[in-house]
Amino acid sequence: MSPRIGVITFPGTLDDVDALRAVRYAEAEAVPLWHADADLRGVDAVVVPGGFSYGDYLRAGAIARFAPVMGEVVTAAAKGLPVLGICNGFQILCEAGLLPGALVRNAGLHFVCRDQWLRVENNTTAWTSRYEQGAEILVPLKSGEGRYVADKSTVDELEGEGRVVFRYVGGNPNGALDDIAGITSANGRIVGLMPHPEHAIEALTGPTDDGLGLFLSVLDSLVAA
Amino acid sequence: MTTTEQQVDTVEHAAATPDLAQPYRELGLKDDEYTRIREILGRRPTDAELAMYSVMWSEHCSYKSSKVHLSYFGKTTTPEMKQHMLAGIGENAGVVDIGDGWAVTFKAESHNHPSYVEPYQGAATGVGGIVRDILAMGARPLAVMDPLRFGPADAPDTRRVLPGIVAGVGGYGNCLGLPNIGGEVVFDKTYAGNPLVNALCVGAMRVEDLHLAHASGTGNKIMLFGARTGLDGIGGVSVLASDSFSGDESGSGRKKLPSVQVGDPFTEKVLIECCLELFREGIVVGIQDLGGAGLSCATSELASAGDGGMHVNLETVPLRATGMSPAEILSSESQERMCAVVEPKDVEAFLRVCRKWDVIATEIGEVTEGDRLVITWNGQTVVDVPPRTVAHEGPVYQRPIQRPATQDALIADVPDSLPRPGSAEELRATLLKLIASPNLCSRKWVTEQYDRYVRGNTVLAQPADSGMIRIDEETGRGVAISTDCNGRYVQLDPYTGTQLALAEAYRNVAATGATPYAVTNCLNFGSPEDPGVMWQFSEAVRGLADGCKQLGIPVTGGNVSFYNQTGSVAILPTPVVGVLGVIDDVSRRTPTGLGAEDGETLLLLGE
Amino acid sequence: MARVVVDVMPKQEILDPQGQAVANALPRLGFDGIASVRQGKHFELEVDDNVDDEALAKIAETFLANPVIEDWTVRRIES
Amino acid sequence: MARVVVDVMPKQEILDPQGQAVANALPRLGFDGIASVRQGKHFELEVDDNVDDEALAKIAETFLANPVIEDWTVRRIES
Ligand SMILES: Nc1ncnc2c1ncn2[C@@H]1O[C@H](COP(=O)(O)OP(=O)(O)O)[C@@H](O)[C@H]1O
Repeated sequence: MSPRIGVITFPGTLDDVDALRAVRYAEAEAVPLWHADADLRGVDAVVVPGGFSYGDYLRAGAIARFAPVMGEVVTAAAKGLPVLGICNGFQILCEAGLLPGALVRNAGLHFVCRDQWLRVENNTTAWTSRYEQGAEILVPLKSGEGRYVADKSTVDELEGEGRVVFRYVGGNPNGALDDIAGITSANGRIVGLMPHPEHAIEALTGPTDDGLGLFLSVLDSLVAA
Repeated sequence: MTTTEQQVDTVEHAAATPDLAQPYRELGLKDDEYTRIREILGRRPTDAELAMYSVMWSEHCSYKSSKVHLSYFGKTTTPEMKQHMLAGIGENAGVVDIGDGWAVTFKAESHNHPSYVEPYQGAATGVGGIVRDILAMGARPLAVMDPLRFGPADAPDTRRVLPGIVAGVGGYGNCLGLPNIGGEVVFDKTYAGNPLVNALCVGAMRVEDLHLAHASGTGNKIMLFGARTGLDGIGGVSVLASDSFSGDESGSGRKKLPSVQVGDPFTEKVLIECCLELFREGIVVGIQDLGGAGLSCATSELASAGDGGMHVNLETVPLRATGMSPAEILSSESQERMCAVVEPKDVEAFLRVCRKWDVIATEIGEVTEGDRLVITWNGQTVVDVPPRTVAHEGPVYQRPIQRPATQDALIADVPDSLPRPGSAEELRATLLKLIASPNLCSRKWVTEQYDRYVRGNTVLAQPADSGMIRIDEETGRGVAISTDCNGRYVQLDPYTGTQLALAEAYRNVAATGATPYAVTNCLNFGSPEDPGVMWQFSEAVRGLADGCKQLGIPVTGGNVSFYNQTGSVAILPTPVVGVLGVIDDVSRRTPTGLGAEDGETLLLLGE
Repeated sequence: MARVVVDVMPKQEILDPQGQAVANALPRLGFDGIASVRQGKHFELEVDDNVDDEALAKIAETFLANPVIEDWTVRRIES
Repeated sequence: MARVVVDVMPKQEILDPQGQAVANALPRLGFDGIASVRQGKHFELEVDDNVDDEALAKIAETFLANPVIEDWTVRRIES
């Protein structure tokens, strides 16, 4: 039986269809999860996709993190469930305290949609094992509040422990500290990133298929477990 | 002070006070139009009726100046051209059968004036409005495009207007999760003080799911759902309160209300998912969006398209402001609202779906026997009209048409006298100047603010000749769309210029590998009361229709925006033409640009 | 140097989707008794002593607020 | 009913590009003497009389502000 990967939909989530498709392309079973149900339906991993949950009106991710399903995600993550937060999903994971720091308005003050080069800085997480350490991948970035910030000690800790997973290369699109595009939890099971690997799973609709590696990686980690 | 019951202008009161002066001119009605309303009703209209007629008989809603010309589209469309057409002009949006069981609907609309007043919100609500049009057909909105026109790039007002409009288009579309797959940015001095914001949306549904909105079946319920109704965009109607009840402070105070609507894309996104679930579950007879004329439009159009009458209890409408009068509720342009017709047995299921999406839903009335639209307010009748006279039988004008006397001089002013580059150096300088000019330089500053990836079906977007999206993931079937218009060509020769716009959009679609299927338009012109503008308009319509006939594809819908002028100076005539094409497998598209592979050969086709 | 605060709020009759989202979320988070929320912007300016009230009013009206849809207040803070 | 104002500001050490953009634009618009601008959020709440200060503090800390990046103040307004 293929592993089951859940994708959460909040009101205002947009990239859930893309995340579900990416899971299918990786040949796992894609399981839709609903924000109002405190139920992960027995999935083996969870993707918190992009979008504008609750319009992102207060702060990106601020309202979504209180959803019933997030309580389950927090509990399961503590037991090692792999969780991937993409864009708004990354913001939600930070608001929920599953990842440190916060994402704030782009330094340029505009929404930015572009194809962005990233360097894979850590290929030992549950979501990046398929990449070579230091590999450069091209995936879409599209966000208005994508600038990663955290206090100095947090950043030092992240850097010291190798928990910066993705770094922007070829220009920092939003003013993120240390060019940070994505980070991971201490145990390497939770990863959050601003760019969109689920939009780079085939050359027809994305700039590359470089993003598929995240979804394939988590399958490896599930099979290995 | 709130509107108390005895202040409300009822039908009874109107019949008893035939001589009461009414501010119809302030509401934009002409003397003879007001007289006709009195004839239709056999009495003076109530405040609420006057509000309804005035907004529905406005140029924007009634097409009173353009109707006689637009009928030419119908006359020139042959049965053969209609072979793929499932719905055409007259519906919320045109629908074509693209094969594999898919129906695609697309339409463009203008939001020019609101975008000048408040660029961000004007543009944002422009996107919101066209998306609801597509949704009302039963389709899932899939992508948007935004043909834009601005004054000179270095004009102070362009600096105010352009960033706001671009941020508004992006802010709303991005938050709705609709990829932006193309558009235009054109600068010309005639658009200073009158920018053009045209928004196009395309959506798809299974052929069998096409829903045309109408209120049929006596006893069926009218459900209002989405945002609450507030004082948005009520500017003109407030004169009713102040003029007829001069003691009413809230009335005169409201006169100053700006007619600005603020969009809430989050509510609209949820409304989209809610509507699609309602369609999927088969619990609606029809859905109508609330557009420019709010409930006036939705109720009269639904009733008019159905086979019975309709009764609406206005006091059940959920409000955002206190003390709103019936006329104000009917005229409110609050965004993100829809109206549905639901069989009584399905009302519970309807409310359940709305609750799931946290969408406010209220039963506001029902389909009745007979043929009247009756609206009551706390038990008193404030509207009792034949709905067709409001929605479909408005005034029709045959405006004077006159080719401008200046046209010959304009045409005679050929570029032969302009200096030409004489040396390689000068040629180089000219080329550099050209590609750096606002009308030719990169549009990246604009397009980078738009999400083109969301939903994962965007096959071509900026930079590309046309946008292309995949509709069917199994078969790879998809559609390509391009919008084009060069207003300077149209000004020189409106007939041929419009055909050039059509030809350009047609070529752009064909160049991607798609087969052109259908045409929509957004006709932006100056004042219809100017015979020269009317000449441009009539020529443009004729040109487009004749061109479509030659190409064998029908115009399935469109939009007319008049009164685009600053003072007495009209904009360049700007009939934006959108062409939709079908490609059976998007993986076989031809991308734009040279040099994708080494050794490509460059061929020039045509003369 | 003086400190000046400018608060900019959506006009009463204008839709405030942000405030509404907050208001709707509060009961779900277990906070009851909040009848309404409106959300606006808060600016803190450090200004030279020679910047007078008129200049501040002008800055607020022409730049910090959008008078078409927003109201604003200007306050000097002693410090 | 009581009126409560919550102001939320980016922490001093966090870059505030919005405030900076305002500060940079002012001289261009002919307004001089503004040394710095910071931009945050301003909330106006209508609350039932039985909502106490503790509840308000909790709403501000856990919801209206993100303590990782923002400071906040809560004020009751007499009205
Ligand atoms: N307002 C806009 N919104 C979205 N896309 C736009 C807009 N303006 C231009 N574009 C896109 O940018 C690309 C280049 O635009 P343009 O230079 O006008 O192209 P062309 O001259 O080939 O029509 C095209 O893909 C076009 O669709």
